Amino acid sequence: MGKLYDELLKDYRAKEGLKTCINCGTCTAICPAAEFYRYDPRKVMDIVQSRDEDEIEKLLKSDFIWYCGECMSCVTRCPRRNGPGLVIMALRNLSARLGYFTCSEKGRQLYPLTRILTGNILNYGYCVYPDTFKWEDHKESGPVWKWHLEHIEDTMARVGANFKGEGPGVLRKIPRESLDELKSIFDVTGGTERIETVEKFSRAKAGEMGMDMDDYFRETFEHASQGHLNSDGD
Amino acid sequence: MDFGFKISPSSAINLDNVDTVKFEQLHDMEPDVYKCMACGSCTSTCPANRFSGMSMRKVILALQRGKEKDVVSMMRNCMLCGKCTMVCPRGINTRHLILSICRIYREDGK
Amino acid sequence: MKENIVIIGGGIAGLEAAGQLLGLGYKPIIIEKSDRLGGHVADWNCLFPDMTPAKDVVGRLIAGATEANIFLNTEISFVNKLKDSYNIMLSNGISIITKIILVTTGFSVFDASKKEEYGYGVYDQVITNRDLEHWFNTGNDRRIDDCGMNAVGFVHCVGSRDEKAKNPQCSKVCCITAVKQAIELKQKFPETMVYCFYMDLRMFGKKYEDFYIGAQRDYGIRFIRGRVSEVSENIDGRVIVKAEDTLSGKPVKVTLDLLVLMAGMVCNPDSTKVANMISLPIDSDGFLKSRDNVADIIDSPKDGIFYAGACTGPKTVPETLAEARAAALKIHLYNKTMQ
Amino acid sequence: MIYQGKQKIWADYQKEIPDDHWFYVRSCIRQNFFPGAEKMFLEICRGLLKKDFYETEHHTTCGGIAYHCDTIPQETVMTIVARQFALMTEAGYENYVASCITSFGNYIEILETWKEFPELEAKIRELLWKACKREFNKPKYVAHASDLIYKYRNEIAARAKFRLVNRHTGEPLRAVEHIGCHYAKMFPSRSIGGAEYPYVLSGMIEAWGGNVIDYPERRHCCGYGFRQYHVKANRGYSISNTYKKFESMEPYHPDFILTNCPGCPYFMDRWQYVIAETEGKTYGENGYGIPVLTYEELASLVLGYDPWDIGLQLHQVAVEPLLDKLGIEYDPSAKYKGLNRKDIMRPELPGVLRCC
Repeated sequence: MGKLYDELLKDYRAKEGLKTCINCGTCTAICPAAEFYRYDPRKVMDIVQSRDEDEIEKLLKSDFIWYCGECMSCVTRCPRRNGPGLVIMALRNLSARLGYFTCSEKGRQLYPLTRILTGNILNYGYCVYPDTFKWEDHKESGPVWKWHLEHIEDTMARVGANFKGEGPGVLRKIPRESLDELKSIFDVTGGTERIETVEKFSRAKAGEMGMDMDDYFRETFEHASQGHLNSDGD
Repeated sequence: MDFGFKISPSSAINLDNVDTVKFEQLHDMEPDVYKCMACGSCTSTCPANRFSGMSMRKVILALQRGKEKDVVSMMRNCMLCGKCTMVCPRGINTRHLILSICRIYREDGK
Repeated sequence: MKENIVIIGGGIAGLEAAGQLLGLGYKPIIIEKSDRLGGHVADWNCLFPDMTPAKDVVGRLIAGATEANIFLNTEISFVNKLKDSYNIMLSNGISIITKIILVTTGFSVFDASKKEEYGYGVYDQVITNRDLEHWFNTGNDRRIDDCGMNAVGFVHCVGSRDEKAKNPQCSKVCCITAVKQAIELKQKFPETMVYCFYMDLRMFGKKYEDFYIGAQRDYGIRFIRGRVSEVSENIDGRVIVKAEDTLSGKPVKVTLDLLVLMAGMVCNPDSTKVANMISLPIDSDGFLKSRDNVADIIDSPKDGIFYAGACTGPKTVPETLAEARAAALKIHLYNKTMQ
Repeated sequence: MIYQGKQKIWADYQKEIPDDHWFYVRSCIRQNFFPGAEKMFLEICRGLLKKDFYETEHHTTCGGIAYHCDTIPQETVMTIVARQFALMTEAGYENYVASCITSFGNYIEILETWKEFPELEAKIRELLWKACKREFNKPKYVAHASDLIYKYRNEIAARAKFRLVNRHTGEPLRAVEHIGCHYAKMFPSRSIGGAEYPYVLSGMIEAWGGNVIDYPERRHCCGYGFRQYHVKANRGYSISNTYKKFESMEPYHPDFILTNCPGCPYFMDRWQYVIAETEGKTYGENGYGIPVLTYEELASLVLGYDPWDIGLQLHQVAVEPLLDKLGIEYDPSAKYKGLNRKDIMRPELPGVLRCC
């Protein structure tokens, strides 16, 4: 592997997103993550454009790059046509590839995310799916969602959905052959490899932390330490 | 009901709510405090900066933003060596300024 | 009978050059599109760094140029290139044959409404540097409360240093203009809190840094290093400004009674029009291209055609006047070599 | 506020939207949380306006959420999207309409990236062939479904049974519009109205008789943040951002919120519930919340469809106060019934947020 900076610049999102930064702060000013986390996208851009390998490595191993919500509000405003949000995506991609993501608490969340989302895509053809969107994990979805899930055949039928049905329509069953196509897309485009990489490094990290994978899943999915939010420790 | 997370206060500095009474008091004693242009000469020469994060530039900024707690904790590390005064391009007597800051912001006995 | 010399544009560059040429014994012709002389400077109130009234400067320049042939309300309809001269057809039907043209078409103020996120033309309490000068001149602007205001902000680099606004250039004079206007506002409303949002403060000119120090020390104007990202309006019609306080690395917001946008200089479309008529090149910054940007800024690449002032890029008043004088001399020497 | 100033900006961002013949792709989130909205989109476009909208059961997620949660590489999401384009090509369509804003942003971003880096497009074509033996043409036109309801807004107004007017006071209803971030923030020129003052939803509200509120945090993200919601440990980010918006709009007393993104209505609806239960604070009148609607739901109400046929019972915030203002009659006892009034119980009532 070449230098981290060069690796990063192979990513099209870094090519698009990183021109020259003048540290003006328009990105941070309206960043929803900077509003609550100890986070400053301007600094991310500045570190990357410094080409300081040590600093970039630190960044890739830190919580810092995982605070962004990818709303891309920064892209609208940058006077130099940068996309800090795109650079973040490239950094995360590299951190995932190299296994650096397990070095930080927010980075380790890549494990539950990968399991939930790629699982939904490959099993159902949807990113979000009622069978895996449990009320217990999502109490904020409210009593109405609890009720909806408990009576989903009826509630879906009531509004004219085609829940798990053949043919087109709302929440239809995606045909087997289409799911197979998704799987082969994952296989040839590096999607499957990415899942395996995340799994491998997460397994190693779980071992290091003395957890089995279920505990590791719960821990990374639910636990938030002090110090991420700006208000922590004040 | 506990959902496992809660609303967090914004980290944005809201200038509408900054209490500048003490800063104005300081300004009366040290008119030059307004002259800082945040060049960082003081910080780069500060022997305490290396190990404690003391930064005169940041102190003056924090005063203007009403972040007194940050100021007090940074000031604890100052050794009053006066190097910052020697390098300030705007001729601010930072050593004198530091003593005045201590007087105003530490009156409550901290 | 001396050569015709055509000066395109009756702003301060055109007036000063005309005055000098008159002194050298020529009878220059000034073609001015609008109904008055003095250009943008005539709209201004006071000039940095000594707060000289703009009308005094413009008045002197006009007085010095009265002997010139001046066509107001006149545009150039078209230009024909003859063998070694130009035939200029004016909108008033007059045609002039000349071997010497001085382009002093100046600049345009960036249309601040193009920076949509700043809300000029959408939010009532957002004005421009030009609007504020107008108020200094006339005292007439319903957006400015004469009884005083709590807080006022200035935004530097509006439409300058901005690739999205298609103007990556620094407009040079806005930093000092913002400081000047902030001080003037503070003189009128000492109780008002005044903020300047800047990326860099480019205090390059004579006594500019003194101005900046004065603004800080004597007027307590607060300088916040961060480009304004977004402006919105709250329920009582005041504006909320968001930036990053980059020196502390945190988002910052403030509610203001008035926000002044420092709209920068962009190439005057009339310059481009003239350039097209006489096949003059445009430089990569969008302004007219000089023969050489170091040694021959007032020479166009074409013989007999000269520039002075902001048609080749943002300039201060003294720089413009110096170029106008240099152009007059250059024209004089050029005319001698022709004979 | 100078309305003409906004009109001037809107004039700069008008896109020519084809009138008919669309290849329709659905949204993962919306099918779960607002299943009635997508049904009503096709009902209005096909049934009422007699337009041609084609849907195939073979289309899948675009992968956008997984992509923005950083769980799949860029090549993967691009190839999934290329497959969707192949389905469109095979069905003989050129106009592509997405129900989801994340998808819409994803499609536009991918097409723009391919334009900039043609070698990447070539690579994706190869990968798609390798994986699925499919080929594709790029769509001639990509729209978001809200663009179409915007386009048809006057036709809908002409058939409307209700106007967005408070029947008790005769005043226009006050509406907050919330645009999904990926609709215009990345590529303002591909939107209606631009990134700063998007007109796509405002145009509907105006055409149907309501007043649009512009409040300070209007442009702020709803707080979804992808991984910031899907991981439980991060949800403080999500609710804090939504809370900020509600605090900002509160003084304007909006009658309802209109959204065009899949996530936003879910978050703005559900976080009101959580804010009520944890902070004791509600934003509507008399302990209710502010109803949050999708553009299809609002169009359906205006057109006179039954609120329970279009799925408004699946919102946590009660919509009844809005229905009352609009003068829409509804059967409270039918709200939580299944087909043919089958009894399927009803959701529990929250402790603080008033619901029906």
